[in-house]
Amino acid sequence: MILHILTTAPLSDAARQAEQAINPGDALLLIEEAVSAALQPDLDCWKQTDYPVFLLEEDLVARGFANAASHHRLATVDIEGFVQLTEQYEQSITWY
Amino acid sequence: MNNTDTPRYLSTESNIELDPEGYLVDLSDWSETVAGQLADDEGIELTPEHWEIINLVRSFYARYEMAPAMRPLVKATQRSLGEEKGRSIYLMRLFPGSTAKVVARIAGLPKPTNCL
Amino acid sequence: MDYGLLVMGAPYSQPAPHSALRFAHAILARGHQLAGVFFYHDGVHNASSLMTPPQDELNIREAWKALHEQHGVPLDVCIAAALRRGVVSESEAARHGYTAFNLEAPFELTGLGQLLTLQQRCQRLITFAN
Amino acid sequence: MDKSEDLMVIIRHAPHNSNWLREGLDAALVAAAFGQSVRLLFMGQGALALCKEQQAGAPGQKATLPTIDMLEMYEIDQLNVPDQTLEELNIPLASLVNGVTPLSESQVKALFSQPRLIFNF
Repeated sequence: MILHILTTAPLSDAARQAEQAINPGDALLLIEEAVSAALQPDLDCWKQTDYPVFLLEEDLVARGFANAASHHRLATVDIEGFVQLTEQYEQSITWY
Repeated sequence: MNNTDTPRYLSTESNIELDPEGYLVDLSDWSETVAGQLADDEGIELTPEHWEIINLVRSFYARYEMAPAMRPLVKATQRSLGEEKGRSIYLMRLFPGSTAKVVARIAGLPKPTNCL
Repeated sequence: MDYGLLVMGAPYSQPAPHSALRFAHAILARGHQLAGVFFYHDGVHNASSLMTPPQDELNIREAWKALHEQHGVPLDVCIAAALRRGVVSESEAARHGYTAFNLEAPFELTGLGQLLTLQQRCQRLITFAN
Repeated sequence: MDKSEDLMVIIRHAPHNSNWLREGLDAALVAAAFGQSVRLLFMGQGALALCKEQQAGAPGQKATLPTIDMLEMYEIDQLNVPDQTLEELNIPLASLVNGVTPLSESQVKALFSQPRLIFNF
């Protein structure tokens, strides 16, 4: 089981490559620029049910998207939650 | 790792500059004579068996633009000189020490960047 | 658990070093070990002693150094990537005949093999890159 | 872990745009030189590293092709490209170097479904 960490905008090359690699049971964590996905509740990644998707809270807050994320009921983790995800998933891959 | 006491020139009468690890600064300075002097410096007397390997490494570099690490050096030797010579023990006997680095130095190639 | 970090973004250009530092403190806070940080690609700029941000901004090199001092975390910098980009230790500067250098302890220049060793030693290797 | 294949290195950046490609390949070469068995997966722009007609770049910028040709000397013979990448970039398999194996969508996912060490460049 892999934790995929995406650091770039939702429609970037890296985002599409992560999508090619992700398997049911994996998880996707959006950090840095990727948290702008919070503004787009219609993105495919929010609609699928194969794997959980999380937004990094600190990066959302910094960019002013925290309200958008809670309004759309998107799952967030803080930095400690990020560490917990890496405890839970044996492997991680960063897509940038 | 520090080799700051290495001479900056290949010999007192030549103006061939070496970097502090003993590699040629200007790769076009290389000649068979220079190779012999570089080998002296390593305490190696070049025999036809050494030259087989030196030539092989130079053509490896001409083709791939990189000096080989040990594993591909063994493979290249195996391919052109056969199973008998294509073994790391044979190469290490010819060029003791960090074999891949020593061969690259005598053959006038840049230091293998992916050695360590 | 033993963690390793691979940092491949440059400070003040990219968010990766900031994210990595925040993550490093979070894993230590949860009682894990940080076995090492490896700087590769543009991440080698994290080691520059000459970085001089304004006083009211975090000095990222100092932040890494503090992590080393407080938790003994090794800070390894890929030598090939660093030399190409002008990040040079005192002994490398002497070796190349330069009058200046900008990489000092606790940062260490080392080969890429060190990254493989770190990866094998750790249960988790987390990459920060942009 | 499958010892017969220790490491997968993903290459996603094109030649001549950044140093990602060269430094990614360096990581693969070092691992192979250390005796690890390495698979390369070229995704997106990274697939352009396999174009057989590529040349050296701006002055002093080395070509990638000699390094790609050298991979077999390091026993790196698993070169994979997703079908999807070939379609998106509109590059026929025939324009790439020999020895590249294209992978279907599910084959790509399968590469990620078993535990293995991965570097992503």
